[in-house]
Amino acid sequence: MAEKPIQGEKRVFMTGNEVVAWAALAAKAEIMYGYPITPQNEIMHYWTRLAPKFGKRFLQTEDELSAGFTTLGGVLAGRKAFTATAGPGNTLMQEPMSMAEMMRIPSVVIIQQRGGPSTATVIYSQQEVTMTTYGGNGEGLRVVYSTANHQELFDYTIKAFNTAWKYRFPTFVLGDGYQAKMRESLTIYDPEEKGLEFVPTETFLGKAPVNGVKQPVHLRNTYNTEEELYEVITRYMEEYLKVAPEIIEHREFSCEDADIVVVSHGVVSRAAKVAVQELREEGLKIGYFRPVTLRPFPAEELKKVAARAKTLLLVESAFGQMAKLVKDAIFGSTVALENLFKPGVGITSEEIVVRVKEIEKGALAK
Amino acid sequence: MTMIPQMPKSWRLESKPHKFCPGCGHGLVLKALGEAIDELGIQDKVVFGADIGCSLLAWDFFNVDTVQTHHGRTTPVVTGVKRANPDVICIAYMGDGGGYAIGSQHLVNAAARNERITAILVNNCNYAMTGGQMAPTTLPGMKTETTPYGRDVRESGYPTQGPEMVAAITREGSYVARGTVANLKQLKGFLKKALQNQMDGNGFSFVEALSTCPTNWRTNAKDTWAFVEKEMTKFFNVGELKNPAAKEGE
Amino acid sequence: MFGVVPVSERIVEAYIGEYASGKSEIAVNRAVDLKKEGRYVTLVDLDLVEPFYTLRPIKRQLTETGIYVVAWETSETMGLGEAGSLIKPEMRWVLRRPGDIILDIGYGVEGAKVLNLIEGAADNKNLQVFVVLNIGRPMTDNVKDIVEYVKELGIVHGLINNSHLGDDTSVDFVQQGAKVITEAALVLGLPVIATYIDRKFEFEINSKMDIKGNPIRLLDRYMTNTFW
Amino acid sequence: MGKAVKIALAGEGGQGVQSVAQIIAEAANEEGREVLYIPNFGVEQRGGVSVAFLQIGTDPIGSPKFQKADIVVALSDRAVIRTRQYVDEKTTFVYDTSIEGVEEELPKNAGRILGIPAIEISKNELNPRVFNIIIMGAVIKATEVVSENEARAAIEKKLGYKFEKNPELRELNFKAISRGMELVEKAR
Repeated sequence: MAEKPIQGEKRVFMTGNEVVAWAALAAKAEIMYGYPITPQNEIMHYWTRLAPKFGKRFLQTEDELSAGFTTLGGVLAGRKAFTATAGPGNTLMQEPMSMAEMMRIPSVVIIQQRGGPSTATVIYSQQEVTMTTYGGNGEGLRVVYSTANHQELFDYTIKAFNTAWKYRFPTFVLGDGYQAKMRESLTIYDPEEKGLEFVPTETFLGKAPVNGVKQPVHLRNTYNTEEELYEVITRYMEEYLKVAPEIIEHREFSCEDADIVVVSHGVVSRAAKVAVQELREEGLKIGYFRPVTLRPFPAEELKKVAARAKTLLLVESAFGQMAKLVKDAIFGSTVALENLFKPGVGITSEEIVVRVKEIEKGALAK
Repeated sequence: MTMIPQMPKSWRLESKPHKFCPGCGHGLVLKALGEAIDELGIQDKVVFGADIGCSLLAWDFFNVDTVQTHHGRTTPVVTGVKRANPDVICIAYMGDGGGYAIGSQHLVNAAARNERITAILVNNCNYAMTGGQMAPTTLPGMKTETTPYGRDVRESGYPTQGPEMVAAITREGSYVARGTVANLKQLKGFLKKALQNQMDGNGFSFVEALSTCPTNWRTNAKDTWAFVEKEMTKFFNVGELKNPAAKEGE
Repeated sequence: MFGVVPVSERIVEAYIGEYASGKSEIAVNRAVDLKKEGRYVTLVDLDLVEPFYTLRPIKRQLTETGIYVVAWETSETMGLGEAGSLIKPEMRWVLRRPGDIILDIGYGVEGAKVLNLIEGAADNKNLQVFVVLNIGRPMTDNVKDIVEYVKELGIVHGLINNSHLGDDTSVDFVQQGAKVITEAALVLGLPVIATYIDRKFEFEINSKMDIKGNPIRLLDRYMTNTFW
Repeated sequence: MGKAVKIALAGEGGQGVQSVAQIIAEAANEEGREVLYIPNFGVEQRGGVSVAFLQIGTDPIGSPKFQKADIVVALSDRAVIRTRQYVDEKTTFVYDTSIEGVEEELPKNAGRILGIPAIEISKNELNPRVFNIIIMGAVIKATEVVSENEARAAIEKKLGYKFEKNPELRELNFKAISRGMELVEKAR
């Protein structure tokens, strides 16, 4: 049996799904539970090919409810367990992840967004933002990383395991069909060789007796009065808000003097980045802002940007799902909001450039 | 006047007397299960999952590791535990609604995959905790809150034959039986064999227990037992359907 | 100890009725009224149909008035899910308690069979079963439907007019209820035990009897402090 | 270098456009270029036209999707029709001259249209099996994203195990690259 999945650093050229499988191995994930759903299937395909070589396991379940709940079982048994899904599977995944939120079970879910419900497209969208951030029963006490490229897919999948186990909130890596299926280069590595320490897992159920004495645990998830639930959720929320600043990540550039700031996330931010760079070369005062964590959202960071800018241009492959998070974050700001919403289709830098120039023109006309 | 009943060692004393309704069969099933756990000496290795419904009242019943799950999802949760740690003994404890309706896909597939877990399903012919609605196991003609004129089999079919279904879809290594709270000694035997089957690593084990629900049946003690022994057994045959150990012995 | 009320005179009443007929409110009022008369009163929460929306939240308040309340305590139900179990052993044996017993019962489709769950109910000579009716509820808003409904319930000893429209109730509406329910009572051969009316109408109605000559009892609202 | 070169390769199933795209992508990656390759924007359309989208540059690639390509290669009549949407006045549109009756369908707005007899040459001069390698040669000449030597190295890497058994195959493949490059050279 091979000892380490990755020795040192290696530049590779592969699909995003393959990247996730390698990242999970690198993060020392021990077991994956999953159900076939396009476009995440190859995560399972690569995991099932690679995992046995390193003594790791896989279970193909009957649906995503089961994939989610078996993942929780695996975590409760003390293993680094994870699952991956998309679209209609993400819908079903909300039930187990609601349990994870309420019982503070550290679980990792990779989502590769597709368009619409089960019957729409299997290709691509950013339409699972609302569901992934706030889709469960409850307050959305979870972490959602929205990745933009394969390097991030690798880095954040590894990071997700640490985030989940450190803070004990379910953690999602939100990719999409493009990221799942496209190939691009990245460097894979052994995180420990880079000095990254893994947060140890904890065994909640089936712990061996200590000195011959077994202390049974009784994990409860039901509350009988409004007050009791209120107390628990209030406490969780306080903890969540307390650690949120440690978790929140975003990227920005050229915002200091920008009139218009393009706000986008995930794969769309690649186009936004190119567009902003081009427009800057043309001498336009344009900035770039990208939330990496959609939950918790970099609200303070965006507020600062919104306070200086005249307009935020919200760009996403959905009809305003990120926009809702933005509006919630900058509530009270008087910055103008413009949008480029293209639900279910990719967005190119050229389209963003055209939209920015339209807005510029409109501003001049006034 | 007060008699201290013999309690299984694996029972958790702090949670006794238990909170089931007077005359409820759950307490009996759990007594049989507790004794089975004691006799097999596996208390320290058991992971017990309790489904939503009256089954949930068992959550602090035993001195064993226990987890409350969502409705119908106990089978996948303990499957996940067992797959991650094959050394523990996993029990999924559920009602007829959890096993045969909302969680039926999990029961069917855990059985088909021959998961090395033990599922125990308490059949009391109704959804008791929600106030007595029709369950998959409600008898024809039986009145419930959602069949106020009696279950019409043309509308909603016949009672689910759970163990028969599980027996039909499992192959070698599975243990399947239907016991009844009216014969606790036999029920304990079934439960013990079901757990032993898991310990031996043979495969899926499943025991349905015919149980009582006087609260929702609106029956006094005499009628309660008559219902179990006369009415329920018309549709549900008590006995072992599959036993790998018996085959080996032949 | 409780010899002030001879057993032969003790009051044992079960209040039953459709969803939201107000049976729990009536049962609580009856218990409080009897308590005010200096009697020893036990109030039993036995709603099996909507088990969670019951007396539990006002148990303490009622206990403070001196009524003995048999209902689950929230602290006893930790981790039990939706409703906890429905019946506790104390409920089953409640008729063995001394003094007056007021039972708040959700009947469900099996009607009076719920009394099977209470030891001694079948042959208790004191037990009176009263149906609480509100003509403001669509399933009991006319004579024909009321007669049909009450007939299905099994043993019943009397009807209670609790016709109201929540905050929109008027004295006229209560009187209209008295007419309809009294007519139904005649068909059924049952007495109308009382007409309940919100205490705020005490001076408006200014009578000890309703329009059909049934006794009027003034109602205080306790259940607004519960879930519904 | 600035903007990445955007390439769309389209053909019928079996014409090997995806493997051509993959070899080019890997060759560029080996050189340390930034490469993004995505087949059909996510999903294989069984029975439909197979399209490979490729972007090669020195800076990180932007959106995986693009609206207009720098070079489009269409190898069947359906592929011509399917890929016209990626053409503008800056696009070089390459098609195979053996596709019958396609002239009417060619994108009039293309910057340049190059007809190359790749199918014919593969049949008559080389071997039908190296048709896609001729196309590869054509693509690398038209885009100049990869040198001939790098292309050879990439083919060696991909098919080396076959070449060891049959060294003639190596020559055939390398010749196919050269011929593909020549075709574009001539067509200019």
